[in-house]
Amino acid sequence: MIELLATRAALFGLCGAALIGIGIYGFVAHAHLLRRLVAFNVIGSGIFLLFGATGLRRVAFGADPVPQALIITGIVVAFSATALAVAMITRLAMLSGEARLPEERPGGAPGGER
Amino acid sequence: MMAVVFDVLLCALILVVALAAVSGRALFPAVVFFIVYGLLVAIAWVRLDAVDVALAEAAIGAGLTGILLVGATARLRRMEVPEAETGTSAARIATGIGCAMFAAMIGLGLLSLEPRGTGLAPVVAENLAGAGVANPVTAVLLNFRAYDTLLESIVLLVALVGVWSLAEDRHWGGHPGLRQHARTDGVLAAFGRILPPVGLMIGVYIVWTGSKQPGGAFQGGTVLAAVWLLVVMAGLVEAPRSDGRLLRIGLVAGPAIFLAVGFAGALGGTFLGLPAAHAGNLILLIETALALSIVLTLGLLVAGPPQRKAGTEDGA
Amino acid sequence: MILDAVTILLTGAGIVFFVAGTAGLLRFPDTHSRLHALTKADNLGLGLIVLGLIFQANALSLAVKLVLIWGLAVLAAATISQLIARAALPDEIKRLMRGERR
Amino acid sequence: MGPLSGQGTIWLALLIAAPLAAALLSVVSGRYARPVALASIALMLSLSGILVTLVAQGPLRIAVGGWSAPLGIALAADGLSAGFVAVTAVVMGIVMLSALPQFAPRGDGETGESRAGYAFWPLAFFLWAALNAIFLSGDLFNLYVALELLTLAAIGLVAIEGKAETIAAALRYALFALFGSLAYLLGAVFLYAAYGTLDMALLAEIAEADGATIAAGALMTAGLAAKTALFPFHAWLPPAHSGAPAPASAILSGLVPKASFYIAVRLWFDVLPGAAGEIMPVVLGALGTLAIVYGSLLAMRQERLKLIVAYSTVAQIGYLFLIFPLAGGSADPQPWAAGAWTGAMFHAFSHAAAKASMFLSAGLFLHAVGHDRIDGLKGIARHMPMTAFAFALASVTLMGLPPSGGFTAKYLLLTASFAGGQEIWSAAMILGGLMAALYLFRPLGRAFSRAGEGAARPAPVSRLLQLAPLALACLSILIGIASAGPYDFLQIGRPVSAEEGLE
Amino acid sequence: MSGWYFALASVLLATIAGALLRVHRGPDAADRMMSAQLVGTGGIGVLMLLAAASENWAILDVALVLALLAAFASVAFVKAASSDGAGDPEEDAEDRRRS
Repeated sequence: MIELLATRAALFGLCGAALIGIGIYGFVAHAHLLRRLVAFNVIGSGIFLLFGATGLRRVAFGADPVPQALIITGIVVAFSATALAVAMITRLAMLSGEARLPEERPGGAPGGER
Repeated sequence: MMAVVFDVLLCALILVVALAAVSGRALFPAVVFFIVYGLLVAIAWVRLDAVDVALAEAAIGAGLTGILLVGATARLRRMEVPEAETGTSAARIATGIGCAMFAAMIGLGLLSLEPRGTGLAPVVAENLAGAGVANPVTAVLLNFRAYDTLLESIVLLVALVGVWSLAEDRHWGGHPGLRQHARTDGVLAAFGRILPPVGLMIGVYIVWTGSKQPGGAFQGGTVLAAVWLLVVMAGLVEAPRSDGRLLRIGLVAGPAIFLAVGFAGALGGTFLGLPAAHAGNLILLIETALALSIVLTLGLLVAGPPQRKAGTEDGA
Repeated sequence: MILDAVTILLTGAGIVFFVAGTAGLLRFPDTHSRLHALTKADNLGLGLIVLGLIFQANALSLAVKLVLIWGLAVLAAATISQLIARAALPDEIKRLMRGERR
Repeated sequence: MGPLSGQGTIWLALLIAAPLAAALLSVVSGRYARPVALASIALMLSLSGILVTLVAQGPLRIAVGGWSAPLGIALAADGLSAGFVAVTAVVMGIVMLSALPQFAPRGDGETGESRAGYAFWPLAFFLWAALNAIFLSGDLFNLYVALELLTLAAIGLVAIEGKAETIAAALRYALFALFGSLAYLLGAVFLYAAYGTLDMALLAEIAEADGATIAAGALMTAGLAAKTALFPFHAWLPPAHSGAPAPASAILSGLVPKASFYIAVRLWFDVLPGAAGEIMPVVLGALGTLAIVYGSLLAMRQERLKLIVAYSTVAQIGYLFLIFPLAGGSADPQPWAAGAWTGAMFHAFSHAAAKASMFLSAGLFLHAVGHDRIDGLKGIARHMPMTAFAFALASVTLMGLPPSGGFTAKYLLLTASFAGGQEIWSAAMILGGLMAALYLFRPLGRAFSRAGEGAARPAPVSRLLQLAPLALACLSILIGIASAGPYDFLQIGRPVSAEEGLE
Repeated sequence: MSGWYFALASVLLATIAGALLRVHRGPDAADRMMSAQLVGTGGIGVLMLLAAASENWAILDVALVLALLAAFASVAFVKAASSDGAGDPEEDAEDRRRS
């Protein structure tokens, strides 16, 4: 039983690690800010999953409630950031017609040199 | 044995969906995949014996974030914002290899990690009796690490002020979003009438049950916020003006009461200290107020910046 | 024991409906027949699972909760399928959702 | 816990609760921004003063909620944290006072609010609370939440003008900062997985120098560097800091990057002093050097005053990271480490005051001339002698000339680099000082030159407003003149590693 | 019993994978939306089976929340994609009939 729990923890922990990689890929590969935001959330949940899995590592003591509480806090914080970013992206699109940063648009000005 | 098969399948599915969400060419399918992703991650939390987190993920990840992103996608499409990507496939492959290596390093680090000590599970169990609640996760959130939770409720408010400040000057203080409407006797309006009573009950139940079993102010508050948004989308009530005095008081009520209780503790010698005899009641007070503020803040975060003054259709 | 057998039977039958629904989703030729088959199948499948699990629930509140879940899921599916199917999909949605083909 | 802990509780609690309460009040109504701001600033200045006097008698540490670590979260204050809290109070106080006219509640609606006039105050107070929370926190996850609070408030301030450029700048900042948060969080997760606690004092006792710990520290440092805008993560800073209104820029450039730098210092000097190794300090020092050179070069090429000042921040942040190679890199005791550590803190303090002053000055020039191209500054010193003088004083600090705080900082850092036989870093510092003189002379030279023929007459600027940058500039000089006081104060509760160096 | 539940839950996951294939392929708007809906229903089923398997009935609350919120994202899209961005497809259909 305890071995099973440890296997499960390792499995989901690895899944979390892979999600972090997938998320970073999405973050780097896209210029569209909404896509980057989705990728950011994938990285975040990967880290949370990893955290939750490590909470099971000390199997003799059961699931550790502290990581769970911290993850809930983290989820809410990540949502706040996401909501603010979504509002900024839509506003930027309204003002400039683009959902990308100026330097990442084809022919756009490089950052900070304006 | 079947449990292992299930877990492996679940992890594989999560990874495939995450890949689909970040790597596809178009925005809308990516968003749909991301909503599905939230749902699958909620199931993963159940498998990690973290039902409290599963509730939060289901309500926020599969619920509110879905509404938020889908709405934003549709708005961007309406504005005909270009979506074409520029990167070359060689660059993408290189990025992919780099990310895979990074993920592998994290995974190896995790496997090679030798956990020292007992973790905090036994310490939490030991102190649970004086915490005022029976659910250990709620005990951590509202007592042992209440300070984190206080700051977290503030983070929500900061985000809301940030969102509001993106309004146009002339719309300041007005209603967020467009004036929602639906056919009065239509399916949407009917859905918006049938669901809220049930949703209200479920949300309140989840806030209330948090002291004993998985649940709590954040999870329940998120559910209630989503229900509120549904009623707004069904055109049954208007999203409130952002300069309403009552609304503003509701927004700060939770953090303010939390802060007041914490400071009263400081006067007694312990910042955010909850005397064991009253901890249960104080937590109930804080959770109720927090839930109210969370409902309002989350709902308005999704609704977006003020976009029109009373009654006008003046939008984008 | 008998209760367990009933549960196994009902939940198993429920899954069969889910599988059938998915098969229909993947194989039926046109959108509307897919929609129709699918909504029915998964609502029925979920209903059977709920019914099967009720025999395992040792408290009335759990049974009520199970039925409530089923009711909500059916309501959601019905609403969405009506919004899409009955109100003849506006071109706007079609265009928006097919965006990746541009 | 010391005998002071009971007394300390109220003051530490108030330092976080008071700005939060002010922020909540300003969320409820924008109409009372002025009285709320005046009262809160006075209160915060007194509270910070009380903290300084308390810490002067010894470091404080309290267990929030009465739950001691590892279960609960500890608040801790030593000389370093109290120093940062005090500098924050003075800078925030002066900047917010000077922001009162610009962000006055003067809307025409029934609530008497205007958009920016409303949003500035809660954002500024939330930011102040976040800074204090960071400087007083003793828990790595609590730091994460406080850091997010700081970041979101700062993003809001960057975007407050509501123009396409500023929103793009805010989004670019958000991308870097949120990515940085995630890296920091991942590192903290690894530390919890390994040691079962997030309390910094406990971790310091049990952390070992194994691979996972070092990797965790490196991840956290990378995240913090992105938030501090250390080269090569600097791209977000100039547009964000130059696009915001002057008071917001002053806060963003003077204080916000210092918070993430502060956490990095705490992480290596207090929590993981034995795990720094030899490579990490050198890498951070090299990036710092590159930041100095690159930031200064770009500052020389700018034609707009606010951009010069913003690129100068990129350069000045570089000096901060020289603390790592100068105070570490060897297992042997390094007696010069104390000088390097203290020097970097002097730099952080005097740069905070000087940079805030410069942005306020730039804002006043902009107000007077209508734009901030340096060509338009010709002869401005005649019309606004006070502000021009303030800008010159602040420049003295950035160039590191005596008797400024910048001089004390560079003196300490240079001494450490010579004593430690690491002259290469002193070359970077000296070069940086020269380049600062070059890029600051361009606006200064024009300001103090004769006005050209037919130059438009600048709009009048109130004397009272001109006092603010002057006060901040004087503070940056004063830190140098009276450096003995802060020097001794910083040693209170100083970690051993700041005396013997990182290993 | 728990083995049986896990087996069923695994099959359900497989049907979810099938539905995801339809989300990916489309081609029609209705297909994507309804397939996502099926995924939601399947997820609810999985959670109920997991609750029974572990006899941890608190898991039902997660299923309850998912069932409650199942249609919300779709409603948000239908609304945002309606003719004025805030209406409903039924209204639009009526308008079309009238004109």
